[in-house]
Amino acid sequence: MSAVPVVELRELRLGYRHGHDCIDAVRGVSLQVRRGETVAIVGESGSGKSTLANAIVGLLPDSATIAGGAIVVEGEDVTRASEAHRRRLRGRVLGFVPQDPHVSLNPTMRIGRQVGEALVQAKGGRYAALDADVVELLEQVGLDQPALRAHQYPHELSGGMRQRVLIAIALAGDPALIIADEPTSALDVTVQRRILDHLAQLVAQRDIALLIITHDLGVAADRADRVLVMHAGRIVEQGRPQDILVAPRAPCTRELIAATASLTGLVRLAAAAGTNTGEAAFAANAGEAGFAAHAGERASAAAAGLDARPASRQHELPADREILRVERLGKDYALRNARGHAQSLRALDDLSFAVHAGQTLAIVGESGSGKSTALRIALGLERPTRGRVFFDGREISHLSAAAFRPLRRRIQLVQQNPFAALDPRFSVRQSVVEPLVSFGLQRGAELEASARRLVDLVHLPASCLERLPRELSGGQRQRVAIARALALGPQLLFLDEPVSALDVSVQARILALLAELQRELGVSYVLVSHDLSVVASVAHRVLVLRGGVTVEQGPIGRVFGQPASDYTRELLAAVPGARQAAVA
Amino acid sequence: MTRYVGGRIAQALLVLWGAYTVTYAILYLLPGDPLALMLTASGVEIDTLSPAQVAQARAYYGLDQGALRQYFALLWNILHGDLGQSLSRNAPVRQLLEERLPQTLQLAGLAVVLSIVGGTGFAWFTATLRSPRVRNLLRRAPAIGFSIPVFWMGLLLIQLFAFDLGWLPSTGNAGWRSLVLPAVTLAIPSAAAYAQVLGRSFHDVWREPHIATAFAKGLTRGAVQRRHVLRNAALPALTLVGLQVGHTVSGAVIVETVFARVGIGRLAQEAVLRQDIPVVLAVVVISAAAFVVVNLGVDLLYPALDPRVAHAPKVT
Amino acid sequence: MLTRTRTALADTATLAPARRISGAAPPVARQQRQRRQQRGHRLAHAAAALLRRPGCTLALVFVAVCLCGAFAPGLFAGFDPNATAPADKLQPPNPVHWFGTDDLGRDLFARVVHGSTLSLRAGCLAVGIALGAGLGLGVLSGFAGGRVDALVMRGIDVLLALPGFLLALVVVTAIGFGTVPVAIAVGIGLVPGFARTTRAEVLRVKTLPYVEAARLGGARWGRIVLTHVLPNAWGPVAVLATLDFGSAVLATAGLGFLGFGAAPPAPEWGTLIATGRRFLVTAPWLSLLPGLVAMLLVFSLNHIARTLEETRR
Amino acid sequence: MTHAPTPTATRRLLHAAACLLPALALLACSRPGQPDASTADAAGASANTLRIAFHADNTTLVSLDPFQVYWLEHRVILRNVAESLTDQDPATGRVIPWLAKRWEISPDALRYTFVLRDDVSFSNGSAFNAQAVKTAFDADKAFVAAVPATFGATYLQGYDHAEVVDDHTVRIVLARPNAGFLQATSTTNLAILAPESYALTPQQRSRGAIVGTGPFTLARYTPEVGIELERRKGYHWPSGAARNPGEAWIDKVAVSYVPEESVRNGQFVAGAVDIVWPRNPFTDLDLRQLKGAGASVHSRALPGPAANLYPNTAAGHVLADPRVRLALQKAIDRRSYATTIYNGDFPVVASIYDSTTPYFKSVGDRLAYDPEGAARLLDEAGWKPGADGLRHKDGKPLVLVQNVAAETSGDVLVQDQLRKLGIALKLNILVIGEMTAANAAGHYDLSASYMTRADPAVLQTFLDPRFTNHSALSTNAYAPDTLRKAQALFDAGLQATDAAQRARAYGELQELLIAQGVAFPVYERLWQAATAARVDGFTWTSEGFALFNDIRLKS
Repeated sequence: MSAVPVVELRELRLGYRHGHDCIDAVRGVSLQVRRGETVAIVGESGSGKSTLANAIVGLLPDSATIAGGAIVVEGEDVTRASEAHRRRLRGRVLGFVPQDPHVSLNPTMRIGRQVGEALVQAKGGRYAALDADVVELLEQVGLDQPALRAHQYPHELSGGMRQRVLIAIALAGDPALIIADEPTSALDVTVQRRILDHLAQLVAQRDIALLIITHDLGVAADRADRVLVMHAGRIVEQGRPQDILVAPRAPCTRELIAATASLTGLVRLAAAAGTNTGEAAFAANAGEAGFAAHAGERASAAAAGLDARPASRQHELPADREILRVERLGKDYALRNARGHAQSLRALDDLSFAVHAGQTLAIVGESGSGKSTALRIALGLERPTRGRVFFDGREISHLSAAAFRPLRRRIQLVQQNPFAALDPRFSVRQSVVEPLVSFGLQRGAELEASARRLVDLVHLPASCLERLPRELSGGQRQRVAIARALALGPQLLFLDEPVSALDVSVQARILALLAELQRELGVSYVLVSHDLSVVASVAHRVLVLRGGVTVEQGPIGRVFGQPASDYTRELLAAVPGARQAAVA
Repeated sequence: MTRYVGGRIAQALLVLWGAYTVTYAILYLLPGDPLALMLTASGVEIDTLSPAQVAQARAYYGLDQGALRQYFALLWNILHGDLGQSLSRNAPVRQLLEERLPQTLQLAGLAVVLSIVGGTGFAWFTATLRSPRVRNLLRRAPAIGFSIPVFWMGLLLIQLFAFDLGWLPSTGNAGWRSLVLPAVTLAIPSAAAYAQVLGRSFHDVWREPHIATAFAKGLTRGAVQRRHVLRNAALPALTLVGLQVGHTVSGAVIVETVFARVGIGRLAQEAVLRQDIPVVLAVVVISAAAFVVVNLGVDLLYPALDPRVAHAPKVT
Repeated sequence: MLTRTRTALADTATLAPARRISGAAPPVARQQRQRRQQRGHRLAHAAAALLRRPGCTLALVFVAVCLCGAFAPGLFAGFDPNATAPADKLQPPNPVHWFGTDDLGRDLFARVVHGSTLSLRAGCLAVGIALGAGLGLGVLSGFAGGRVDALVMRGIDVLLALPGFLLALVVVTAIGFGTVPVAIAVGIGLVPGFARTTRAEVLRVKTLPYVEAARLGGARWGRIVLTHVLPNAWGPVAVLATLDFGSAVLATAGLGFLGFGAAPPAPEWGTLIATGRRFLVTAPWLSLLPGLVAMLLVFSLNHIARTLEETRR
Repeated sequence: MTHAPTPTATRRLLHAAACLLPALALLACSRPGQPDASTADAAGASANTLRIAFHADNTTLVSLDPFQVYWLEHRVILRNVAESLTDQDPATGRVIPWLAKRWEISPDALRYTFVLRDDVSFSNGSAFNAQAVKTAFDADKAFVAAVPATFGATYLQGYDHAEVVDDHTVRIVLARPNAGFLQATSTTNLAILAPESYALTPQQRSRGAIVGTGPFTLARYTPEVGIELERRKGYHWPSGAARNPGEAWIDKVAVSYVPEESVRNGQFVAGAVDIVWPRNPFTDLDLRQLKGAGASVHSRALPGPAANLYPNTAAGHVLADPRVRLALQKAIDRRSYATTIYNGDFPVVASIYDSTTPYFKSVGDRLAYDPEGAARLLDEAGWKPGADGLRHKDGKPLVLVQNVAAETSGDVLVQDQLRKLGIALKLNILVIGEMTAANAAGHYDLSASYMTRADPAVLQTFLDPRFTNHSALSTNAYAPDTLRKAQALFDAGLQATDAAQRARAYGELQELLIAQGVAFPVYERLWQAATAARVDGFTWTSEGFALFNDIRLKS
């Protein structure tokens, strides 16, 4: 640990100017990051963590002003420094890894030139060995065939590879500190783990300081030497990960921990796996942990009163009636590559599963595994190339749109992105009752009553009936979407990544609502997700999908307790927080 | 790649043939008989001639074929480069066009160059401005550009630069000096359009996340503007270049009238008044061809500028 | 347990589970009032956002004045626009005749105000035609897709390939001179713009999740177009309509300038500028003032359209 | 990316923008200061070049072939390139010798024998003799056979063939008598070109491939841009009307077409143009501007009918009633028209003919502005004034339709004058093709037309049904009995041998046509040219053209 900290903040206060009023985002933050040290800042969206990161690098938008305090870089106060001075620090002293790799590279410029540009800027001018350095740097960050990659364009690379390019760019100037703002939140879990491992290794080799900004306590706990929890612009707690996890002092830290179902649920899972008592132990404990008491929402008070263990999750799984059966499903996409001759992409191959009434089947897989395709085929939005789909005993895979319409009253979908699932111009009432109006089932007062009933079913206040979607939070909007899906009283509900777009705390409450609705209405779910913690807290049976092929399928206890395939084990291991908990 | 180019060329020809057909259909619908017009041109009313004389005159001017036969005859001739005989000008249309096309090409060419340079320059200057207040003020300036009636602008420029200051000739075709005022008049609306589209796309690209990455490398604001913003912002403006061809030809009709320049714009306007079908048809087909060629160029240029569009295999 | 869920499902629609709902359903009237209140609040908020910008209010005021002038010319212009008074011909702008008089002694300000009736009516008609045809074509090709879409788009390309102004000249000579034919000719020229904007918007909205949700909720395409696609697509179309209204006024003036405008003695703006240009050296106000008014009107429309677009984005 | 820029920078920019706008507006309305430097430079090599600015080229019939051309501006040019057998004294209108020294006319006026000058040659060197004259007339006859509607056909009325008596004597034989033929031989349409010119196609001649005997040769003709004439060396056979017996004093004549009045006047004020010669007379503003630049203004009424409106008296039309026609005659204020549209000292039209037409007789008293008389006549005719300011009869408003090609201030002034008496003149703007069709079909109440020829018989070419194959205009203009009287007077004028008889015939004709409302004169067709101070010797020919070889340019 060198004497002078690379970056030091002293009681920093930042605010944004909107017209006349000024909203302060950071209210007096002090921290120090020394060379070779990895620090993580955790907080929910809106806690000011990204503003802090941008302030250090000097990338704040015009509307932001530094209200007070100081930013000291390598002992030098740069708070009021000139733009030219701040610019010289960027790249040479402060490296920055932006948030979403899919949009953080210039789409019309080759990878090699974008990395080369950073090298040229750091070295002060072009030099002979530039191309060699670029290839060497790409290799260091773990890209395969770096020479080829240098000539490609961003859209020709996967998300993970683009993140590695961004890391290469940050490392180009051999900085003293790298600030990574949500480095991997847009990537799959397994890819996320490999990238963070690699980043840690590079940082250690070069004795660089690393400041990670994340909303995921698991990631922070796994990777950082020191964790700072931020809430509403202030640091409410800081310390070593294990101290914070075991004895959180600040109330919102406790809430963050509880909300991170993955952390607690799987903690027990790992323990169970360790002691080999098998699925029964898991089934008993996982459910209970998922719905610990939460502050705030009226729903959670209702949930507390609930029988902790969902009735349908009793020990023996009743051999119930099959509501949906899929046999040997296959889907190929014909596409034409650059030179024009036909190629076919195999999205799904030999997929079979069944969903029992009142139960939840979860389909787990990473992006590109074909889970969404399976969902769209079951919903009748796409035709399968091979295989058949049965609903309540009747084949539905080759029905025409018109023939499928009556079935809409019995099969419904809740979409992933709550922000786009509701028509911006429709009030909540109009959105919720639209299926009833489309089928012409109800009118006038009867429709009004249904609206109020559905809204109440998802624990939303009647007053929000007249509100527009833009006036609701993400969680509230997803509840409206669920209410709409239930309007026709379906027997089978497809859930396409229902909570992945929401904050951790909100996720837990929505999952609780879904479980409660299943118990109360007996509706079956098919949940598609990439997040094992979500699957763990809701599903009865789980199917692991990889590259369109079924890796493993069975009751959740067995699959998560004794995973049969290595891939499942890798998935489970990659879930953030699991490793740290094992050590604690 | 060749399949894509072949497809685009086939579509371009289809559009050109469509333009020819629509113009012929409208022209053929014009009430009033071109022959009556021709006779008035030589100072005699049609009703003073005997039927035999009328038939003789109709044959002399080639108006005796039926509409449909005339359509295919004209089409066949055009394909062979023979644009037919102008009804009112005693000269083959081809010769008329050869006389006048250079004038209009000079005018349109200079106008397009001025508008692109002017529009891009203005947008670039506005984008690099530091203070948001001035930037907002100037962002509205291009709107003045296309609010000004072209003919009014022409008269204003004549009044200002030809009469008051006497720097430039007000009309005529002689030399480059007589080209300046008309080209500026014709360029202003297009320049305004470029400035507005480019200004808006600069504004959008500045807020893209990859710009933050560029800044994080330590680049100056100017370097970011040059290397990253310009290329991405130029794409929407590129499609505008294609559309502006139509406006330039339309503008030429008015500008050539105000500045008394002899070009195909004015030729077309008078031909419409004289219902000189072959001349109007030729001018419209030529401007449609120019539009189609320029747009084809833009279509083929687009993948070079934006790699994402380079006919990547689309998942059906 | 199984039967219970079946029955629970069937009659949830009617069963009012006692546990949650308190009291009888409130009268529908209160519901209506609440809804109107909500909408009123939102409109007021949007209007405030628009009026806070000084430039925009100025533009709105100018357009409002022009519209009033168009529909009630008598209010603004004291003189009869067509009454010739050879005695005081070609007077420069003075307190009596604000814009001076033309070569027949007629009051230019009165002629400009009455001329605005013709220009604005032509503008409205042209945009109306373009909106009708363009919207129809845009929705058709946006929804139909495949061959129909390609066909419509090639048709639009043909209209774009034809030089708009020349097309207007040909159409006007085909169906006769005057403001209505000119408006029709100009309207045809504006159709491609609307068709393309609408098609782009329909394609954008068609793929959005809430349309797919409505589709899965059993809504037929007709209902989806009317309730989801068009209301959400009208934003950019409205902005384009305001812009094209301005260009329609300019195009009408252009045709008037070339002599295709309304029959004399109608004071159409293009004709005013055309007849005034003979006196450009000796009486420049005859051409320059009507042109200035036309420019200010079109610029105000542009300004409002841009501000509208910004507040929506 | 950092805090906002210093406020002073912004304020300075706003200030600069603020003061730019008013400056631009001020400039726009400022008085004309310095002159406008035109394309042809003012001084230097072109010192001895006469620069003329006409208003526009003829875009309907693009031609410089003398026989086809009716466009006045082109006939001015052709007058100085191709010459005719005879000429006409501008003062008296008498036909005087030119290329033909003398001539005899046979008693039955069918054979005209011309004795030609023997010292004349074409500019390409070939000899001017009887054979050349015969070639010219036969070629013209052949062209009329091919294109019966060509303008020259009216002058060649009755021509049968020509006989070469000897090398310098030619006899022209007519199939039927034509009193105007002698005068026709003095016009540019019957000018004599070199035989080589007639070997070419009419299209080639139209594009400028013409060789004449005139004092200038046609160097270049670029349609709609301009014409250039060059002096012909060794020219010494001008007509009696010319003052300069020998070669022209000026080297070249450069003609340019400038449609914009303000631009054309601007070029004159800037000294870039020597003669400004628009088609329409000058307004008093133009005169003040041109005279301010040292211009001397020459004007001459164009011989032939004045700018008249001809009625449609067919059944069912408003003007069938003679009382309405007379009321209309009184309703037009011709003095106000002359002073408002043109200038203070513009002559007021006094008859159906312009004052310079041979045998012109003023009937000004019948054309006096008498609104009360007109109102009384309309009341008698049953057209009572209605609430909307227009007169009504049996429920129909009094509307007169006039088809026009474009809106002119003059038409609008007459429209407003008639509106004061409750008559609505609907000016219907139509494309020329449509206008001819509408007029031919009789869908009009008033129709304007004019022709320029220094012989009263010109009126017959569009007002006498026998000469115009019953064109709509000629048949609709007369009530039946007026037609018979008019045709008798036309014939008397045509066959009369001595001047007194022709004067009496045409005098009665003018009284009759105005009294019966066959024509409504609006203004005298004055042709005005403004010449620069350095131009000396500008004189009008009988048809209103100018002889360039009489013009001298002071240095």
